[in-house]
Amino acid sequence: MKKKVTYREAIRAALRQAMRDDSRVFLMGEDVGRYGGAFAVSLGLLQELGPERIRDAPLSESTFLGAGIGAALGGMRPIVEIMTINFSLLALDQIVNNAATLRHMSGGQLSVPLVVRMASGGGRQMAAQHSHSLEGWYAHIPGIKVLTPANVMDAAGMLIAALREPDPVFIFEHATLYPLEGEIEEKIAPADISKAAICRVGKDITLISYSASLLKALQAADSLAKDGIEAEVIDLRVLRPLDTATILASVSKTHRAVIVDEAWRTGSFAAEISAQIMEQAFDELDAPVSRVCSAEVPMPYAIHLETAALPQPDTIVTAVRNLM
Amino acid sequence: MKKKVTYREAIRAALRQAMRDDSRVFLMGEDVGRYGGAFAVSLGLLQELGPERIRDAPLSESTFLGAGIGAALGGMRPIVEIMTINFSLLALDQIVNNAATLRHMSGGQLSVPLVVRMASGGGRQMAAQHSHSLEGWYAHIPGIKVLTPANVMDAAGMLIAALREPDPVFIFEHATLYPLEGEIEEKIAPADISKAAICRVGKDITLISYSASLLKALQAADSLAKDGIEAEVIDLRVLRPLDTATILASVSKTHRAVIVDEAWRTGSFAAEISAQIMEQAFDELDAPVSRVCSAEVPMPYAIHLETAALPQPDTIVTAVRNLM
Amino acid sequence: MAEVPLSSAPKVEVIKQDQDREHALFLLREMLRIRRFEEKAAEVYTLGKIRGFLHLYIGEEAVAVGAMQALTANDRIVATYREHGQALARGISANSLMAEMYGKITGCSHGHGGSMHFFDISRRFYGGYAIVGGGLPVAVGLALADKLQHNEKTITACFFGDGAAAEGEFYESLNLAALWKLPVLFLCENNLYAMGTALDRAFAQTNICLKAQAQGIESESVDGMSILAVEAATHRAAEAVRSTGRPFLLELHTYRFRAHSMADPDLYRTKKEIAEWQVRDPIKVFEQHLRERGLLTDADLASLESAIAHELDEAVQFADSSPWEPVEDLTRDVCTPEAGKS
Amino acid sequence: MAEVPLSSAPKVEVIKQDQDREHALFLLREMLRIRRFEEKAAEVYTLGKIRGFLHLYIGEEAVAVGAMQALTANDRIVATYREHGQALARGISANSLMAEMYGKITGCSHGHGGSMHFFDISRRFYGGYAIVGGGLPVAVGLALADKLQHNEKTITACFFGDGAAAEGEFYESLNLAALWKLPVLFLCENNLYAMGTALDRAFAQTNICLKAQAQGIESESVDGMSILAVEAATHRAAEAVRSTGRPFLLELHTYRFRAHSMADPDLYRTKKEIAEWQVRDPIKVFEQHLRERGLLTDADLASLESAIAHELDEAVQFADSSPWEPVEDLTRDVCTPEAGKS
Ligand SMILES: Cc1ncc(C[n+]2csc(CCOP(=O)(O)OP(=O)(O)O)c2C)c(N)n1
Ligand SMILES: Cc1ncc(C[n+]2csc(CCOP(=O)(O)OP(=O)(O)O)c2C)c(N)n1
Ligand SMILES: [Mg+2]
Ligand SMILES: [Mg+2]
Repeated sequence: MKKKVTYREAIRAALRQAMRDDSRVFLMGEDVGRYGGAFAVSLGLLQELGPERIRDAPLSESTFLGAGIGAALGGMRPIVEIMTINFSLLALDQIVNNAATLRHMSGGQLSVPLVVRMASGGGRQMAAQHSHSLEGWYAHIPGIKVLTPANVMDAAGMLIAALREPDPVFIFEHATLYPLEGEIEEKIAPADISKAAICRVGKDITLISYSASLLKALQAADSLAKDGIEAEVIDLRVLRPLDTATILASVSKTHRAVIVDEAWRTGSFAAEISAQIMEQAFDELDAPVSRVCSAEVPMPYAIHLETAALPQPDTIVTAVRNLM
Repeated sequence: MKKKVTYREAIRAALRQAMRDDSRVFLMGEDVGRYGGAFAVSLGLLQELGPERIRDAPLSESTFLGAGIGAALGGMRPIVEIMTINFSLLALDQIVNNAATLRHMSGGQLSVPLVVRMASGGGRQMAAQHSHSLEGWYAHIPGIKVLTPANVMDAAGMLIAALREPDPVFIFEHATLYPLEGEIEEKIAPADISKAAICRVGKDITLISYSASLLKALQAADSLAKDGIEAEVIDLRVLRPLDTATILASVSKTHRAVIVDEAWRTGSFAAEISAQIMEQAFDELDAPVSRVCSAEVPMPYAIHLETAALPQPDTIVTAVRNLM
Repeated sequence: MAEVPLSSAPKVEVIKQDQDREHALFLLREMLRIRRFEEKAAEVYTLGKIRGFLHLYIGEEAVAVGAMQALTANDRIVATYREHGQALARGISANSLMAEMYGKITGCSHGHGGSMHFFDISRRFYGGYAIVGGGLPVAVGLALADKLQHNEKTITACFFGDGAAAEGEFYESLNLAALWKLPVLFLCENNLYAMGTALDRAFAQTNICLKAQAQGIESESVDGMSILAVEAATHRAAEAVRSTGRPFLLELHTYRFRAHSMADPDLYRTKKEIAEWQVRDPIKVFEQHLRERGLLTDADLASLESAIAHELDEAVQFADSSPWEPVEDLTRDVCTPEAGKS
Repeated sequence: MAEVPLSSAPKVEVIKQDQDREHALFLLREMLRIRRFEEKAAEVYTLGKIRGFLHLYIGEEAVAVGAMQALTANDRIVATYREHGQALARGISANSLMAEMYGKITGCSHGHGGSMHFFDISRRFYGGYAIVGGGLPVAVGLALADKLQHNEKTITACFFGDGAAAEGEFYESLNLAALWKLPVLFLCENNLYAMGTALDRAFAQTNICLKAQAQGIESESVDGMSILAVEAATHRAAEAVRSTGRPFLLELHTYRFRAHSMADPDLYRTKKEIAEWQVRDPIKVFEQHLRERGLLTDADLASLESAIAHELDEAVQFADSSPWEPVEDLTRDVCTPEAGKS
C-alpha cells in the first residue's frame, strides 16, 4: 500500500524501518534526538527508539563521523547525520583517510559499512557558509558510494539500500527537497543504487542532472517541449559509481547533451560527465556537450544574487538552444 | 647572476628573500623551525631569521591555517606551511569557508593575502594516507589561486609572486620534485602566475599536465618523437585561474590532446580541462580528448602497485597512440 | 541542568556617583536597542523581507553590551552568526544592519552576508562566522598580527558559544593563543544550549574554565545576566590581556529567551526553565536596579524607547528603500581587483 | 624541557615469587624482539628493501609490551604509524610484519600499508593510523560498538603520541568517550617530541592528565621506561575501564632513542639529552633488575638473543622470498566484493 509523504517523512520512515528491522542500526549526529534533526528528519524518533539508537552528538563532526567508522568496524550499522555538507569539511580527513581507505589499506581485511547522510545545496538564502554543493568532491573518492536522491521514493529506498552495502555510502539530501511530496510503500524496498534513471524520454537532447537541479532540468524540458524540442532527462541518482552506460545510450540517441550541476562550474562533477561523453561517445556528438553550473562565487545571501548564482530553468533552456 | 640549486633550495631562497624584503612576511607550520621542515625546505631559516619569523606550530592544522587568515587580515603576509596536502583536509573548512570566502562575504571589505604551501603527490611509497593529489579540489574553490610549480624557477618565482597577491594563494610542491635541479637568479623575480607554459613545441598532439606529471609527459614526448610523433607539451602552472587560451591555441593547432593528471581519474581536474576543450574547441578536435590519471585506489605501499597506480611515461605514450 | 544556580542574585556592582547615571542609562539604552532591533527583525522576517537564518540574541544583551565597554576603537572583534547584539553595541548602524538582512547593497556586507555575516572593518568588526568554532582561529591570527606589529595595546575579542567549546578548534585555538602569548580575549557565551543540545548533554565535564586552564589560559566565570557584572569582569579581563599580552577566557553565563533560530520549534526546553531565566532578564533587572536607586524614571524609559523606535523605523525604511546590488556584479568581489595589488 | 625528572629512578615493582621469573623473562624477550626487529628493519631499509616512512620505536618498548599484558584476546587495539612494537607484542608474526614492509602480499596488510599501516583483524589489531590523531575517533567508535552490543568485558586500547594531544580530535574524542561512557583505554605515549617539536614548544600547558580531567576522564601518569610500572598501571587502568565501562587515560612517559623516522637528521635534541635517557633504557634497566635478583643469567640472555636472531633471519628470508601481489589486482580491495553483501 502506498502512502503520500514528504521527502523528509520518507527518510524518517526509512530510518524507522531500518532500525526496527536491524538492531545493529542506529543514528548519531548533532541534534538528531531532542531537537529532532536540523531539518526535522528524525523528529519523534528519539521518543520511539530511545537515546541508545538516536544519539545526540556534541559539536565535533570529525570525531563522531570517525566514531561511526569505528562502530561500523565493530559490528554495528551506524547512520551518521552531518547536519549539512558545509560542516562535513570538518570531517573530510576521517572520510578520505579512514572511511574510504581502510578496506584497501588493510589488504581487504576490513569493511566499513557506514552510512552518512547530510543536507546539501543552496537556494534558501543561507549565504556563503551554508550553501555548498560539494557532492562532486565526494564522487572523486575511491572506496565510497555517493547517492543523491531527487525524489521521495529514492529518499527512502536509497537509505534502505545503503544500509545493505558493505562499504561507506554517502547520501546527499538537498535542503530544498525536504518538503517535496511523493509516495512510498508501507514497507520500503531497497532502491536500485546501480543505475541512473531516465525521467523523461526525448530525442533531441539529453539533459543530465541530479538532486534538486534535476527538477529544474525537468522544468526546462517542459518549456522546451512547448517549442518542439524533446529533451531526454536523466537523473544520475548515483554519482559514484557512475552509471555511464545510461548516459552514453541516451547521448548516442540524442547526439547532444547539457549537464546541470549546482556545483561551482570549474572542477564540477559536470566536467567529469562531459569528459566521459567525450571519451566514449565522441563520434555520436553533433554539438559540444555543455554545462549549466553555479557561478563561481561564495553563495551570496541576497535573493536576486543567489538566484542568479544557481542554475535555473531559463539558463538551462538557453544552454540547450545554444546547442540546437 | 644565475645559480644552480634544487627545487627545495629554490623555495628556501625565495622564503629568505621574501622575509628580508618585507617585514610583514613570516612562515608558520609544523616543524618549519628547529626541524627545518619535513622536507628540509626551511632548514637553517630559524637560525637566520629567528623564532618570530619562523614559527613552529603545534599539530593543529585547522587552527594555524585559520590563524594565518587572521594574521593576513591583521596586516601581515603570512606563509603557512601544511606539511602535506593529506593533512590539509583537516584545514579545509578554514580554507573554503574563511580564506576563500571572507572577501566576498564581507562585501569586498576584506582581503586575505595569505600564502599556503604544501607538499603533495605520490611516488615515494608513502601509502594511502600520505600520497594524495588533491590539487583539483583546490582548483574548484572560487576566491583562491592555485599554483603548481614544476620546475626550479617556478618554485622560487611563484612564491615571490604569490606574496604580492591580495588574495589567498595555494602552492603545491610535489614531494618528488624537491631534489630536482635547475637555476635561479641571485635576486628572484616574481613569476608570471597568469599563464600556462609551452614546454615543448609540437604539431601532432597536445600533452597537458602540471607538477611532477609534467616531467613524465615530457619523457613521453621524447619517446614519441623517436617514432615521429611531435607532441606539444603544456605545463599548466596555474590551475586556478586556468589559462584556457594557451590550451585552446595549442589544441587548435594539434587537433588532439591528452591530459596527464596524478589525481584519481573520476572527478579529476583533467576532466575540467577536457570539458573546456569540448566546450570551446569542439570543432578543432580530430579525436576525443583523453586522460591519463591515477588508478582509483588509495595509494598502495608496494612499489609495483604504486607504479601501476600512477601515470607513467609509457601509459601516456599508449594513450597518445590510441588517438593517432 | 543549569550550571549557574538560578537563585543567585545578579552580582551587580553599585552605581555610586552621579556622573555614573549617564553611563548607566547608556548601558540600558544599548541593551534596549538590541532587544527592540531583534523584535523588529523577527517581525520583518515573518513578512518574508528577511530570509535565511535569523538567530536572536534576546536575553543575552548584557553580554554584548557589557563586554563591548571594555574594548577600545583599536581592538578587534570576531563574532558568530548570533551577532546582532555585538554589531549594534560596537556602533554599526541599525540602518546598515537592517539593510544587510534585507540583502541590500547598503548593508554592512553589501547584502552578501545576511544576518549571520555582519562585517564592518571601519569598526574593526571582522564578522559574523557561521561555522561553529570557525572564528576562533581567525581571532588568534588577528592577535598574532598585532603582536608581530607591536600594536601593544590592541586586543582581539572573540565571542563564541558553549557549543563551540566542543569543537576541536576551540582547544587548538586556546593552546595556540596561550603558547604564543597572544592578546586574545575569549568570550564564551554560555547560554546552556547548542541548538537543542543542553550543555550537560554535550560535555562530560561542563566546566569551561577548567578546559581553559588545561590549555594554559586564565579564566573567570561571570553572571552574564548582569550588565554591571559583565562590564566589570570584562574590564578586568581585557586589562589582563592588555597588560600581559596573554589570552584570557571569560565565561558568561546567560540564556537565550527565544528559540535557536526562527526555524526552531524549541521543543527541548521546558516553559518553566525559560520562565525562571526570564526573571533574570538583564534589561528588567537593570531597570529595577536603577529605579531602586532613583536613577531611572518612567519618563527616562519612555524617552529611550521612543528614540529607539524612531531609529528602528528609520532602519526599516532605509532597508526597504535601499537599492539591490546590480546582478552583473555577482562575482565582482570574489577576488580583489588587480589594482589592489600591494 | 623534560617533564619527568631524569634523576628519578624507575619505579619498578619488585618481583617476589619464583613463578614470576617466567613472566619476567617473557617481558624481557618481548622487548628484545621489538628492539632487534627494528634494528633489522633499519638495516634492511638502508638496502632499499623497505621504503617509504619507517618510524622506529626503540627506547619505548616497555610501553607496548607492558600495556599489552593487560589486554585480552577480545580487546581491540588502535595504534599509530609507529606501531611495530604494538604489533609484535600483540602477537602478529615477525614474518608478516617484515613482509608487509617489503610490500609483499604475505604481509599483514597484503603489502598495501607498509610500516605505517599494520592490520591484523584476527588479533583485533585495527591499524596503523598515519594521520596524527586520526585513530582516536575510530577507537571511540569501536568501543561504542562494544557498548551497544553489550560486549561488557571488551575494551579498546588506543595508542597515540603527545603530539596527537594537540589536535582537536584528541579533545573531541576524549569528550565523546567520557560523555557516552565508552570503554576506551587511551594510552598516550609521551616521548616528549612530536617530530622535532618538544612538548613544551607545542603546549602552553604540558600536563596531559589535566587535559583528560578537563574532558571528564580519569587519568594517571606512569614511568614508561619501566616495564613493570607500565604493566601494573595498565592492569589497573584496564580494570577500571572494564569495571566502570568508562574511559581512562594513561600517560606513559617515555623517549625514543632514534630519530623520528629514517629521514630525520635529529638536529633538534642534544646528544646529552639522548644519553641521559639511554641510561634509562627499558631493556637494560629491566635486565639489571632481574640480574640483581638472580633471575637472569648471561646464558638466559644469550639464548633469548639467539632465538630472536633466528626468528628475524627467518622473517627477512620470508619477506625476501614472498611473492608480490599481481598487478592486475591493483584495485581489487577498494570496494568489498558484491558477494560480501550482508
Ligand atoms: C561546524 C558546525 N556544526 C554545526 C552547525 C549548526 N549549528 C549552528 S549554531 C549551532 C549551535 C551552536 O551553539 P553555541 O556555540 O552554544 O552557540 P549559540 O547558538 O548557543 O549562541 C549549531 C549546531 C554549524 N553552524 N557549524
Ligand atoms: C595531521 C598530521 N599532521 C602532521 C603529520 C606529520 N607527522 C607525522 S608524525 C608527527 C609527530 C607526531 O608526534 P607524536 O604524536 O608525539 O608521536 P611520536 O611520533 O612521537 O610517536 C607529525 C607531525 C601527520 N602525520 N598528520
Ligand atoms: Mg549556546
Ligand atoms: Mg611524541
